[in-house]
Amino acid sequence: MFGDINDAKWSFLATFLLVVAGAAFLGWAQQPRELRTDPPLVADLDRFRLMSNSIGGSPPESYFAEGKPYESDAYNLSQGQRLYTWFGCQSCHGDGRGNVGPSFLDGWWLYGPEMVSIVASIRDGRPHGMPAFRDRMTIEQIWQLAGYVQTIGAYSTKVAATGRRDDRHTRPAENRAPAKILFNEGPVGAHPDQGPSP
Amino acid sequence: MRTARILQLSIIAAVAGCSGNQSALDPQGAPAIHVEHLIIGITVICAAVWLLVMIVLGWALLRKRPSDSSQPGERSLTISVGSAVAATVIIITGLTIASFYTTRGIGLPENAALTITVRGQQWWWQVNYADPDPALSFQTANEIHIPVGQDVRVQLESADVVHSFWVPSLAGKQDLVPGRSNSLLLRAERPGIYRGQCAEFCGLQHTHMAMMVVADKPADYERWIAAQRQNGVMPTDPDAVAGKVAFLSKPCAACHTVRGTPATGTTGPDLTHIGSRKTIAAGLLETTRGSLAAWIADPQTLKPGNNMPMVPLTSVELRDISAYMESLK
Amino acid sequence: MKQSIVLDLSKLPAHGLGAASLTWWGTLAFMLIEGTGFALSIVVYLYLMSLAPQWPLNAPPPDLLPGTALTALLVASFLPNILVARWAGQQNLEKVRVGLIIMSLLGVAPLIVRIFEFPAMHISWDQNAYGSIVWVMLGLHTTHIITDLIDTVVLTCLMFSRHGDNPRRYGDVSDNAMYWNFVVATWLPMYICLYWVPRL
Amino acid sequence: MTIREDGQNLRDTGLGEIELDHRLSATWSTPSGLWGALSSVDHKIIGRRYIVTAFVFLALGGLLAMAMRLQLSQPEARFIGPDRYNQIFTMHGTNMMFLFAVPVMEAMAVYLVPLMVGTRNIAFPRLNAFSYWMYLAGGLLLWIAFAVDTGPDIGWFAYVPLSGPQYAAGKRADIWAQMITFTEVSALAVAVEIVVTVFKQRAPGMSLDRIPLFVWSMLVTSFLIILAMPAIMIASSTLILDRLVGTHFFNPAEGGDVLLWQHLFWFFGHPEVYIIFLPAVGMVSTIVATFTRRPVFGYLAMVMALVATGVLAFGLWVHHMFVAGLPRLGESFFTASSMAIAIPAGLQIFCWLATMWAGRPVFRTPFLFVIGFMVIFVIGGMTGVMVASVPFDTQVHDTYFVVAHFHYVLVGGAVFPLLGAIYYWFPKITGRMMSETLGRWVFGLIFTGFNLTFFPMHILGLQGMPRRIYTYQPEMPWSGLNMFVSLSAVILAAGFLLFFIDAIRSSATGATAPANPWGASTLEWATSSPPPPYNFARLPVVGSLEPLSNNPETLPVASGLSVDRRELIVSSVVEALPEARESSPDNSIWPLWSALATTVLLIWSIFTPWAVVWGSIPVSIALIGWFWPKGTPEDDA
Repeated sequence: MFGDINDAKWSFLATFLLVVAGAAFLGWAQQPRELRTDPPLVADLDRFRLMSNSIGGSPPESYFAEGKPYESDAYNLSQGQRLYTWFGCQSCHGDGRGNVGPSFLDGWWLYGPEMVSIVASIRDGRPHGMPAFRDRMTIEQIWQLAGYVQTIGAYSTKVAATGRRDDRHTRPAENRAPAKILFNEGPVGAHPDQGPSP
Repeated sequence: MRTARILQLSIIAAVAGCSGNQSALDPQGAPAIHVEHLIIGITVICAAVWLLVMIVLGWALLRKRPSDSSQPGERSLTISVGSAVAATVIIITGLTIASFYTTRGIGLPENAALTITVRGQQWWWQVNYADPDPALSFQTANEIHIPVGQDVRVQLESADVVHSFWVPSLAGKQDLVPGRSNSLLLRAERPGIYRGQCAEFCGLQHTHMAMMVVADKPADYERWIAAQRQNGVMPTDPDAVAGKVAFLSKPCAACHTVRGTPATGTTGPDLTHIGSRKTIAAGLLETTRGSLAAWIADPQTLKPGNNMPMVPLTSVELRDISAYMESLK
Repeated sequence: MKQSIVLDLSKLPAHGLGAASLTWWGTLAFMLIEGTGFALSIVVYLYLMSLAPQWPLNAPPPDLLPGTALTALLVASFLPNILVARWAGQQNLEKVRVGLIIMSLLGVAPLIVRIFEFPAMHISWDQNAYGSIVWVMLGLHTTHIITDLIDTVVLTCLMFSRHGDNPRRYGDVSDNAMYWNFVVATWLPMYICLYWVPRL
Repeated sequence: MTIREDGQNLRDTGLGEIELDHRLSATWSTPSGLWGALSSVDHKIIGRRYIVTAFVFLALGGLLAMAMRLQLSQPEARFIGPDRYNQIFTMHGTNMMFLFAVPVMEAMAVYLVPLMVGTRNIAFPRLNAFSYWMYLAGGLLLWIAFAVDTGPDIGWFAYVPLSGPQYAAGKRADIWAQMITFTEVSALAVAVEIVVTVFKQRAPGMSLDRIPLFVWSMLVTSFLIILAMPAIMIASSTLILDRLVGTHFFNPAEGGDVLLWQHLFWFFGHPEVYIIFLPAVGMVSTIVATFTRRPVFGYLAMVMALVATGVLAFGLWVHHMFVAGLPRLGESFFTASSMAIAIPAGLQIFCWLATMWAGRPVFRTPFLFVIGFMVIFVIGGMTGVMVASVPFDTQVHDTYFVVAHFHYVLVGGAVFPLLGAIYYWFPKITGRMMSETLGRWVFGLIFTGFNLTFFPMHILGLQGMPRRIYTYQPEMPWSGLNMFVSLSAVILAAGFLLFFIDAIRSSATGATAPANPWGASTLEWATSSPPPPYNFARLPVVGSLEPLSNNPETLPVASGLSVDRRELIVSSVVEALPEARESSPDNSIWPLWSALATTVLLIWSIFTPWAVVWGSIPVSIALIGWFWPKGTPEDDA
């Protein structure tokens, strides 16, 4: 196999081994999929700062240090997708297009599209019917769900976004930026009155 | 026939000597017993064939060859190979017929008295005992009780991915396929606890997706049914009373049901009678107050990736909730 | 090892044509691969149909016009295609050039009709399994039209270049013609499957 | 057109040996340097690369196996967590099936088939180069993904819905599915090359009944690939579509079906076993003939058995789905067909036994591996008969019994013959002999280690141990045997390590090999070891099934071929009568560019469907560059 016909074969083998070794090193440095978040980090998730108007704010420092896992990590987003079903979000928000509650896909975020304000909405509830989930979900679940909600309303596709669910089809899947598709398909009409602005 | 029986026994002795309650070689139900006979029969025949081939191989390689270079006749070789192929055909046909008859023997009878619906979930088993009267229907998890000596039809469904229901001591396995409904005949000849385990890879915790099948004497079975139909007991022990309050105010109640309380979540296993079950977390741990506390305190260390979150609890709350769980007999 | 020459091949042609050419056999082998793919897609279609309570699923049967027009176009292209193959066999450069231009146009035409075929299905790929298999079958066949069209266009350019007048090129032209026949032939069962099976 | 205008059309007819070698080398050799290596289309160079790469993947896959054995050596071990373990066993299976077993068999064919049929290069040599680059890219994609913790974690069978859009988060499953596309493209390309090489490039006189058994086996294998692999291409593409653009092929709520995946996968997956096993049948036949000093008994029966196995291979797939809940009557039909395939397999075994009995065995290393193959593969065949029975299968399906079964079949049935084949053909490929002493050690270690590792798994399976579990509880009665298996795996690994040491050492310093060190009778031994770039100075003419045994001193050859361009003989399919002096394409860098462009398209299309549109532009450009004539004698004459 290592005959002497061609000198270039060693360079091939060397390149090959180098790539594999380099990749192995990358893997060594890579964080594995986090199935059990450290309790102190989870506790930190509760300590985001919210502006007084309850719209904007900033997440805890550790959230950035971890690389914004609840917005960019596919596993967390898919957990969020499950939580959306498990905690009955459809009963008010439908498939994301709203029902009793507001839509996530019409480009109108009552409290802004930032993670912290979505987390705050879920955790603490909002006026006009949004209940607080503080006692029904853990804070990490709330962040996972918030990441998912943010994804379905996003106007550009996230690489890590979840695919369609094994369920009835009602709108394009999350990884196809449903908000953008539905918006492009036609005007959603005047935004329905969702009560006085906060 | 007698020699075959002795061979069978010696194989069982060699192989099954250390088998526990989850073994195809320790069958306790009619379907599994039929299959075991087939297993032993085919194994004995195949072992004999293999031995024969090996003897021929050794002889072909090591036989003393005549010193002159005369070639053996092609004709005799053709006859030998031809008869070997004919023997293969006969054996294969025999085994196919034997297999076919065993298949008929383990099929579901037309009308089984009892039907239990098992719904596979990542990574636990939801068990439904349906009754025409909804008030008598109930749900439990990871533990199935069946009356001894009765044909039980297990209806198999899946809530998410493909699982496979396998209690080797009672019957062969059958998949739980999303969008389809399968069924399986389960039957135990004598009382006992038979462990089963998911056999189709179903994700992170495929490993820890076990269930217990408890075969009860008919009277015990009736008692168990009656008990399971009850709502969750009202705790009397002060720890457990506090535990119930904590349980209902914490995220626990959003996913779990305890019948007779406001806790009606359906995402996780029904906990109405968790204290009466042999194990928790799909066969992961034996049910004790200590193991309940360990599980509630840190489910992701014991069963990484499962869907139960780590709920932050004070040590007092943890103690109370596990006391409450244990009291739910 | 010593050699003893027992055969003189110097009189053989320097290039095999038809069944004596390697590319002819290679094309045949690729047609077998893709034909298996087409056949499997039809099998998947029929399998899904056998599971469905009604077929098509939540959609009216597809409009016949675009698909039938496309089928007519493809069948019509059969004749010029045969002629191109014949002219290539005669190594007639002028006729082959004309024929290839015609075949290029006849490759573009079904693509235009195909654009109208997708909406004629009255279902999108993400609505249900019926929509998915229908779109995949149309897409699979469209890629074959496009592939052969590109091949035809490149060959047309070649025949106008200095490399054109060469038995090897004529062989390529007739292989390309054979492949187009394959594209036409595979469409016919797909056409029946897509347009007439839902009307059964 | 036979005579070029500039008059340069020198034939080999009157040339002396040295002059001929000089001229042919100038025409056929691969230029030195990196560029030359990247643009080489020599089937020997590409075949060698293929073999080395496949063995590197074997070693990597072996390391994964050792990692799993470490984790399973004791109950509730915590060396590897569930997430990584799932990736590891998925990688092990995927790697061994798609990156080792199929490619290595095709690689042996890429190297050997042209030599064995007496031609100068494989048909479509540029496609051959392209297929190697695709294979390498697919392998790197999978392994780099694994290294960065994005390795697929869905099993090598990737059952939906676990691998579908809802339950397989991230790009892990897409990487698995797209890696399939890479390896299938390369496998299909090689299959086409082999079919056309065998059909049309056989030496004059090599009629169908004079084709060596290895070549027959590769021909049948190639047809299996051509007919089976489209199924997995459709399966993996529809999976990607489900995941990326939301189609509903596998969504039961919208008319899709979960079992559709299993049907498609196993319609490919079962023939896959024979795609791996049939080449090994050819290897065994070749080695048996050489080391028993007589032709294999029952040539016609062997060929018929190969074809019968190939046909039956497509009628068995449902036996992988016996517990999925299909109708029992249909299942019984598949029991019968699965059992029936034991008949051609048995016929082959009996023919080899007859050959050994009638011949005069010489116990060299390659032959030892064949004996090991007989011992192990027959056990695998017997357990195969067992799992073909529906009731039996309901107890052992997805348990360690099946793990044991298919390792007996695949390692015993394919890897043992392959190792024998490496020892056998190593001198031809490298020009050097491997060590006989080390070879015996390698055989002893691998044979012992293999049986001690895998035999106990039968028992573990019957004792109720399912597959694909990352740990088990101490109260289960499995820990003793598992520890035993893990320790035995060390012996097996030591055997493979010794094999790699022997191969690398021998390639540098082994004894120089003569042209025909084993006294074999097929055509590859008629040329020097290693063969010159043009394989044969004059193409051989074949008069019997064993062209070298009739007259070992002199080779009948044909003359009259041009030496100015790469030229070989195209012959008729049945009789192998010469039909044309065909040119064989020159070196080209375009296959590499095409492979790179295709790689970009395929990987990009995991992320957006538009990649198919935009990515196909560079692919088209590269393909046009590939096929556009460059005015060389090969293109235009």
